[in-house]
Amino acid sequence: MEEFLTDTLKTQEYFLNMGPQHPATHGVLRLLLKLDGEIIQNVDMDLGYIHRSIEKMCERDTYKQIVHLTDRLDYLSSHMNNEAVCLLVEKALNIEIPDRIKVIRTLVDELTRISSHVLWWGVMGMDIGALTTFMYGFREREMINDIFEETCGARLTMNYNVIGGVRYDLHENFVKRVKDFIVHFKKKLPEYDTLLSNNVIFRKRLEGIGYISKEDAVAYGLNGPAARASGVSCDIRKIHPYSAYDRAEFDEIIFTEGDSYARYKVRIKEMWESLRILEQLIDKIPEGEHRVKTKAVIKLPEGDYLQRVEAARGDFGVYVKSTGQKFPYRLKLRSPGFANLTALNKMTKGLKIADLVAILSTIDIVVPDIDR
Amino acid sequence: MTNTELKNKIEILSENLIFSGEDGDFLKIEVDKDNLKEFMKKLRDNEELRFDYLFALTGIDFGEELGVVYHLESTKSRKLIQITVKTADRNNPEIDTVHDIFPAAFFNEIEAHEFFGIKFKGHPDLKHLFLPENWDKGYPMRKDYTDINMLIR
Amino acid sequence: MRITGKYFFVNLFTRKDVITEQYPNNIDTLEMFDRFRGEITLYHNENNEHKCDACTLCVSACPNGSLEVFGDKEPDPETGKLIRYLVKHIYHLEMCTMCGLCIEACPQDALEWGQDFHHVQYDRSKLTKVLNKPGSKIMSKEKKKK
Amino acid sequence: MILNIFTDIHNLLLEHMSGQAAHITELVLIAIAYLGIFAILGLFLVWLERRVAGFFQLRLGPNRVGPFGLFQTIADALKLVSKELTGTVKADKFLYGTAPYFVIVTALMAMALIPFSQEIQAFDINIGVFFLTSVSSVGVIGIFLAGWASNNKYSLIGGMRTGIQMISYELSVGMAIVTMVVLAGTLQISEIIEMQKDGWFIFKGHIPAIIAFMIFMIAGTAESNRTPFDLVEAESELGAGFHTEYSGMRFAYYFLAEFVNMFIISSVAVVLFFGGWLSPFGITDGIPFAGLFWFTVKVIGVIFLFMWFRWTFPRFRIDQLLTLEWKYLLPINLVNIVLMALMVWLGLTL
Repeated sequence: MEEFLTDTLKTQEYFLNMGPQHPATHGVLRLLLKLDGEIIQNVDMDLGYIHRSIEKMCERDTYKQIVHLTDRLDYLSSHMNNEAVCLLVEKALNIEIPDRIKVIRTLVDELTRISSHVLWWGVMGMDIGALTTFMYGFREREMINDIFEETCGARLTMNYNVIGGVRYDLHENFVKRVKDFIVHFKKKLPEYDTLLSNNVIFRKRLEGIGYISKEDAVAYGLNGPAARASGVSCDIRKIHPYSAYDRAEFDEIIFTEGDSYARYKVRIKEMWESLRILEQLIDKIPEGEHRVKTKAVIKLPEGDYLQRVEAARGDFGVYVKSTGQKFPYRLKLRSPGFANLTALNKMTKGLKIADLVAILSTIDIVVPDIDR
Repeated sequence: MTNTELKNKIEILSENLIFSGEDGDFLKIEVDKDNLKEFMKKLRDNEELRFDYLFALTGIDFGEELGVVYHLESTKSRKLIQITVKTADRNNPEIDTVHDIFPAAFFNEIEAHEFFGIKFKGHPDLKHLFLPENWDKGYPMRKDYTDINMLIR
Repeated sequence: MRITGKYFFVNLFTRKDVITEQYPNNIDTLEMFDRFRGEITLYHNENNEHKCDACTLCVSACPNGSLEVFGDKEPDPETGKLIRYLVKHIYHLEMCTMCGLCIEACPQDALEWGQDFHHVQYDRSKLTKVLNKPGSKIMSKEKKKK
Repeated sequence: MILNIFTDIHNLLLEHMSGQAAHITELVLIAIAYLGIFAILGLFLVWLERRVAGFFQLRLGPNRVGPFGLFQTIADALKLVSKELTGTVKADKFLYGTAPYFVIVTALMAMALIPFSQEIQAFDINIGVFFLTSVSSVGVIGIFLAGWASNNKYSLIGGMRTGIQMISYELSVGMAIVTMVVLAGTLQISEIIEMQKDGWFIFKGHIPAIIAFMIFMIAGTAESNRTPFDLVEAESELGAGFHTEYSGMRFAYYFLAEFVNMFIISSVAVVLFFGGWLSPFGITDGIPFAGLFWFTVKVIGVIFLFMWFRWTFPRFRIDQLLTLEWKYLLPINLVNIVLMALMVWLGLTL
């Protein structure tokens, strides 16, 4: 019977151009799918639809001016991206950073991480077909955005970090608002589980789909929650602690299943961990100044510098080659999304279009981050 | 493991290695472009070192010569090293591909190719990824590339 | 179904959990936070005086050239030295990324954030603004200190 | 009373023209009335869906145009009517143009059988339920043609998915209806409702009826292509599925037909399980228009259930969809029919 079917029923492979305008590609990502019916044979990608060449722009900008450009990479973890540049310059110039700045940075980091994950959760539900999650995710995100707006002056591209500190001191309402948020979010997170995580259809859609082994995850350079779902320990906050992460107690979430559901669970658990960090640090903000005076013109000594931070999507890195001028000679932005996207072809082979959409949203791509 | 110890372990893997930055954050190694592929393979497969995570692959225009900087991390010891490889030929720069050693390098090499014009020998698909498919105005990230639309200060 | 049902009935009867804002209708009651970065403004006091002395430090600090400052020089009535004064402070809102470097660079604290966010225009050229109001003058040094 | 209006019109027409002509005129009048109901119903349901979705999603939904935003959908419909009908050059023009009418005509035909109240039912045929299922299964051709004729790969995938899905789930809908027909012993809709005077079928047929109702709801959701079975459209995967290339009024036909189909499925559920236009315990017997009221209330209740499904559940994958139908629903259904037959035979119904 099997032979009969394969002999007589010939199927023709065809190409489907998914994107650049497509609801599931989270922006202007273009995927070229080679399909047999609904089954994916190969995924090829074409990028660059919103490439702004930030790396080239950085080569003509002073270090102070670079900071705000990194907002525009992964706009959902803009604070972490800023922080990477600031930490790099501070390390290169040996600027001593007071504890208060470190704690503020860490607090805002974790709030950013939660807001990014919450948005991801909403969009994840949308991609799978549960449209309501989007608004529920935005409810929490709105609270965080309000905190940011009050303290930093903007909601998305916050540009709060400056070299040598943060732009403004914490707003007087900050601590109270964050505490309110923690109480609120602790009530709402279990709702996320009942609504989506424990839903039979949802689990059936994700479990065992998009498997990637630990070895492959390392080889493809997967990072962030996507890699941790495969059992790779890669949390920069733990491995190379920066800012105030060394004084907070938290666990690195590691799952070993390596499928889409594990990637989903990692992010949900990470929100709990972020809450833990917030709870520990919110009462212990040291007194002091919010900004260290730096020189008007910052020149890095000649050499190579690298700074990594754990952005919401993973291992974000800035590599600077300096020749001693006030502009970097070469600045490379290592984006987590780009590395995660390279493994897409490996993950989706032999699965269906619907699975591709689910996987694409579990690796949580942000296209400006990939296109840079 | 300090950088000096690491240096001693890496030294024996290949010839013509130039080390620097022992007292810095990470060890910097400059490798001959003919030895690159072999050296990378050894770095990955060496039981003690296990530099198996390609953190970043950066194309650089050094002015006179073009080069690629690899940042490798070991998932075992969590040490980071920087490997630089240079080629003096600006018109036809060729460097061995490492995408068969680190699959992560596949798209990064395409990126370095289209922005710097570095040809990766053995790479199967050096297409235009970021730039338009009919792009023929040179390599935009090179230092000698000029664009009238670019804001110069 | 439990969760969505709960929210449905709560919202049906009380509208308690409704999180959206009725945007164009509530435009009069919307209040932005003090630090909100809406646009860059040049501070003018009640006598139509500003603090800018056209030093153009903000122009050099701007990463994308969204500020243009035109100044001129005239002799000081008392000492006779040539003193710069501001003729036109042009602000291209369409190019501004709200990075705030100009405000930090300003030695006179002449620039500050405006909270207006309603920038919608049909024509891009209308986003180019002249920041100094017509007929405005520079403040005297004593006033600046306050 | 309302019956009097109908007879009055009938007599009026007979006074002025011959019997044949009067008959045809009446048919035309009924057709126009149903077209009106169709349009109003579609627009109202679209509004209801958006409003309900709004409350589910912590929003308000349309609330600007008219009281409670009731005229929002009318404004949208006007926009759609005034829009240009665009199409692709490589589409099969004839099929591309005809496809929407398949969907809308079948929906209209099925509407004829809906008993809005004791008096208002256009076409009370003695094979009513059977006719309804057969007519509504023609609708799939329209969607399938749309997917094929658009000459778009997304549409094609959407169309193919429809074919698979509708054919599979028609079986379950049919089987669930058959279960209830076993209990009723008739196919005529008015008779089915009359039989429920002493108790709705969902109570009369207790266990098998409840099972049949659940299956009917699941399969009915699939029939009307709504989440969690909206693989046909699946906007996050296929853009808009089979109607990707449709615009203006042609798109509106699909849109309205989808909602009217939902109404039809709900009506069938109400007729088969909840006693149609009958009031609970006969509390409003004898009051004119009461039937219409109860019917509407019940149908909106079932429609609300559909909406609740839609705004809660994620979407299935195509293979899971088929597994659910062929491995679970169909066997349960078959057993259920036997169970129901046994119950009717042994007289275990309440």
